[in-house]
Amino acid sequence: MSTGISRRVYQRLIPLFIVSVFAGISLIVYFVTPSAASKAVSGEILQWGVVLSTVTMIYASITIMVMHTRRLAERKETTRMLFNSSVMVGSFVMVMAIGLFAPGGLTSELLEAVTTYIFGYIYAGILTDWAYHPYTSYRRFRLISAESTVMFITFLFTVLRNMTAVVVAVPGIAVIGDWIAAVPAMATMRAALAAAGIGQLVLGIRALAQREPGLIELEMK
Amino acid sequence: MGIILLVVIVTVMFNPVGLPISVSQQTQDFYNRLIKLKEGETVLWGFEGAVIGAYTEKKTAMRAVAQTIAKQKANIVWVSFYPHNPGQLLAFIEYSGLTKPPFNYKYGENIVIMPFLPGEETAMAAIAAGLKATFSTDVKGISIGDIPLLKKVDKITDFNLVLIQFGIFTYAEMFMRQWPAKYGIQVISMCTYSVVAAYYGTYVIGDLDLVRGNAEFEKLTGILGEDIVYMDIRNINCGITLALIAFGNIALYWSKVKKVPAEAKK
Amino acid sequence: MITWDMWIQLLGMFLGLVGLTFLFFGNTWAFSFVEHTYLGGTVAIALLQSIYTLKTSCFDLIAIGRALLIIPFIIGLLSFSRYTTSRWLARYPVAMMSGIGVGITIGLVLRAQILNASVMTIGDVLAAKPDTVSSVIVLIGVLIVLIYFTYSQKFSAITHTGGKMWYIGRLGRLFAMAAFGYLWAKIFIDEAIDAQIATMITIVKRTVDAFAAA
Amino acid sequence: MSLIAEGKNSDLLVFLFAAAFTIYYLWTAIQGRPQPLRRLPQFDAISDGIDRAVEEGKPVYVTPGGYAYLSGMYASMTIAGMEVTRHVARLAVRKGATPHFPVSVQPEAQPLVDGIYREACVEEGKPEAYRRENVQYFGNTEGNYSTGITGWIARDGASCYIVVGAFGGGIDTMPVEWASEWGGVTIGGTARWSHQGTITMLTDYPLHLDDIFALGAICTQDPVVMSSLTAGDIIKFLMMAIVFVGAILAAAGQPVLSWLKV
Repeated sequence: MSTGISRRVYQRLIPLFIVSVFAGISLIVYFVTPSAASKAVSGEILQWGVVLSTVTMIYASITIMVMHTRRLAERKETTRMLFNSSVMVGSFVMVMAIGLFAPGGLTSELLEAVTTYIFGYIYAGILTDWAYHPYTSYRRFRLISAESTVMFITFLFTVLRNMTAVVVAVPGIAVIGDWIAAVPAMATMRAALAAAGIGQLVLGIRALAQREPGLIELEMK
Repeated sequence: MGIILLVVIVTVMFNPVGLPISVSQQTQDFYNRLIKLKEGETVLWGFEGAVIGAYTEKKTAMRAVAQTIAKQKANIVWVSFYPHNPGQLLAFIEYSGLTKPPFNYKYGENIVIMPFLPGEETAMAAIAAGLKATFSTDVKGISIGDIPLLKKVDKITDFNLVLIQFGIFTYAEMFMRQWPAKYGIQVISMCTYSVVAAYYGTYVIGDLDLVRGNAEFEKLTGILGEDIVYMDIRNINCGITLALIAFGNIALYWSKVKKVPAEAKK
Repeated sequence: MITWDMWIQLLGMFLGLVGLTFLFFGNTWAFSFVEHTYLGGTVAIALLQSIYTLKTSCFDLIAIGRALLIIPFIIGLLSFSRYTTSRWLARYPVAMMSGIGVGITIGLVLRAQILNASVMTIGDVLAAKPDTVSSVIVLIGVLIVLIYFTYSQKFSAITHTGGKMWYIGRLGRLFAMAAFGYLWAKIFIDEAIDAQIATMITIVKRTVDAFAAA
Repeated sequence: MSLIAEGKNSDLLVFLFAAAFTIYYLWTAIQGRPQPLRRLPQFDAISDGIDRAVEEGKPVYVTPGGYAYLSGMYASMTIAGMEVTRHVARLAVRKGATPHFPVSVQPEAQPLVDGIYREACVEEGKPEAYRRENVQYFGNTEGNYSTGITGWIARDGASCYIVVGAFGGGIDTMPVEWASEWGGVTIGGTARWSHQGTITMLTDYPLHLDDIFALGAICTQDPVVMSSLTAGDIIKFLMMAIVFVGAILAAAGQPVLSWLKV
């Protein structure tokens, strides 16, 4: 029993307390008049966040490669999966080699060219899948309710507003398009940002009060 | 549908139509703020290129902006938030022509690129609080203390102008909260207007609304790039999609009209 | 003259066009090849750059006297405990990041999202911006959209389906939909239409132009 | 020198107001007087989607969004997404569906997702159901994430795709569209303003803005957490009052704008 309680303390309560402490310190720093001390504390906490994020990124990058390397070593998956993993590991090794051994390392012209032309172009090609957006617009914009009709009207005028040739031909389109941006969209945007901000605020206060279950897994080991 | 749109793109990109372009107020504001820069002033350029291909598609507009800054003889410090960004910015310095005549900018004296920093909003907050407390070197490994340009700027308030640039829709609120809202500064942006509209006039005082804004800016400055060709294709492809949506709805109502008499006969 | 990087550009064009084929041919072996080439290579870049960032933003600073930075570094390393039976140790870096993440936003949410929205709405009414009628419509819009986004039975039952004043919630929803149509249009243009154009110009036109010029 | 920074008095007042009501409703719920929330159809759709996954033998995907960071503005959306993730993981393990957990581009939340999945397996009495490869990180660019998930869907299929949290345009739209194309039910939401149109168009069950915090709270099935949303409603009424009364007072010549900037 006592072991269970102590586990609960160091596996759950202390992490939740840490959340509360760091959130609380950051909040106090926000409200108090800036001083050398508050600036130092704030700067240090932010740098801690940067370091934590960096280490976690290294962890995740290693994890993904460990998974694929293990898959290759075990050879239990299908040929296609092994092919995928071997391409991935091969590409990883090649880029690591360029970054580590090419003259200039991370700032080498070779790595810049590979980033821009190989990875940039591949992703640009894959992004063409966004061609689905026009298809989705075609498929889903059926004027069968007040909501879809209103949504379509603002969609239509905004698209027309962003077609420069149309605006030059019919200047009134710009007036309507800009009005949609400045009135219904602006009103909703303000309310929306506030509503979402309030949601964040309540969640943050729950975190401060250590009543936020989404922050941590609950398993006790 | 995808094939139709691709065919239009390929056809028009090699044969631009040259459809007309009008300059919006946000683009004019952006330009007006840039030409207020004075010699020796420094711009902090927050570059977020989460999409690895975003740089390649935006580099002609970035060149127009960088050259406009350079015409004012102002300096630029870049900060970025994704691992591939520093390499892209190094390539951009070469592409932009800043180091060549008539600008003859020198790295370290007029332009500097900082290493990427993970953590998004935390990273933005850290950068704004002070470059020297956040980085020990620039992207080339030169110690911060040995970089002449960084001797006169550190905190975000030391910069004469802050320019934020981000992918498409992400990061607006992060930038707004950590830079203008926190430090009471105003920024200009290169992003879709819809995400900065709520802050326009208070935190944001000029915006290039992506391709349209970029094309307008290129037209305004005369530093022509590809965005004007983009606008040609956008005009045509948007028209095709709107026509297809109209067709879809007409077909839907037609099928309903046909169905009603048939059911009435039953 | 054809330079070495132009050959890389040509290879990139070929791989980029293979990436595009997913739209028409699905998950082929060729697509898998470019997909995993991209994934592996970008993970390597991330790893290399993260290690460099760790040097410039942690180790170098520790070396010049900011010794406390060793703490987040060590706590960050606890993420690796996911590989061990003491997996719970990974909660410490998560907790610390969450605390910092939540903390640095709460205060600024109040100013940038809640108070700023109120100030600008009132300010627009005062300044009749963009015009008197529109500024009042914005004011009403802000109020009814906020009403639409209420959730407790206590306060939302009356303005949502089945409530006595359901039409207020409905009007809020319609207002929101008008804005969402505007937003979708921006996404549709900026992501779908422009991204496709960018792809073809970046991959194909620039490569063709480069070789033509050479 | 004042203790409170210049220009932050009104921020502090709103914060104290919010904190007082949130803590009050947390306290009353702990005392056994919870505040129920209105029904969200998206909550029921999650269960239906998992049933469908069991019937079809295809996986259910759940992600707190491509930008599910723990640092910064998306932290709260990520946390709300984690509550949904836990709920989905438990239901999926309980009903025998295969859950897939794509990890966001900034992998800060990966240990948390992995832990929640493992916890769900243990809680449901099926620790052997845990499979490490069901939690996948694809790399730290939008391309890695969206391409990785799209490929995953192409290989394994999708009965249901749930993305609640820090949804991104370049990153989450492609997987959602492909899941839909593969016949999956899609449930999606984010508090990010810019993507409200996107989720309206792309998902079968969209969640707008604050909806995700409400769904997160409902997914906890914890009356204490759910009750705190009543405080959120009260803060919204406060804001409405500020805007409405403020506009009238300002029109009457009172310096309302200066008060709000104090």
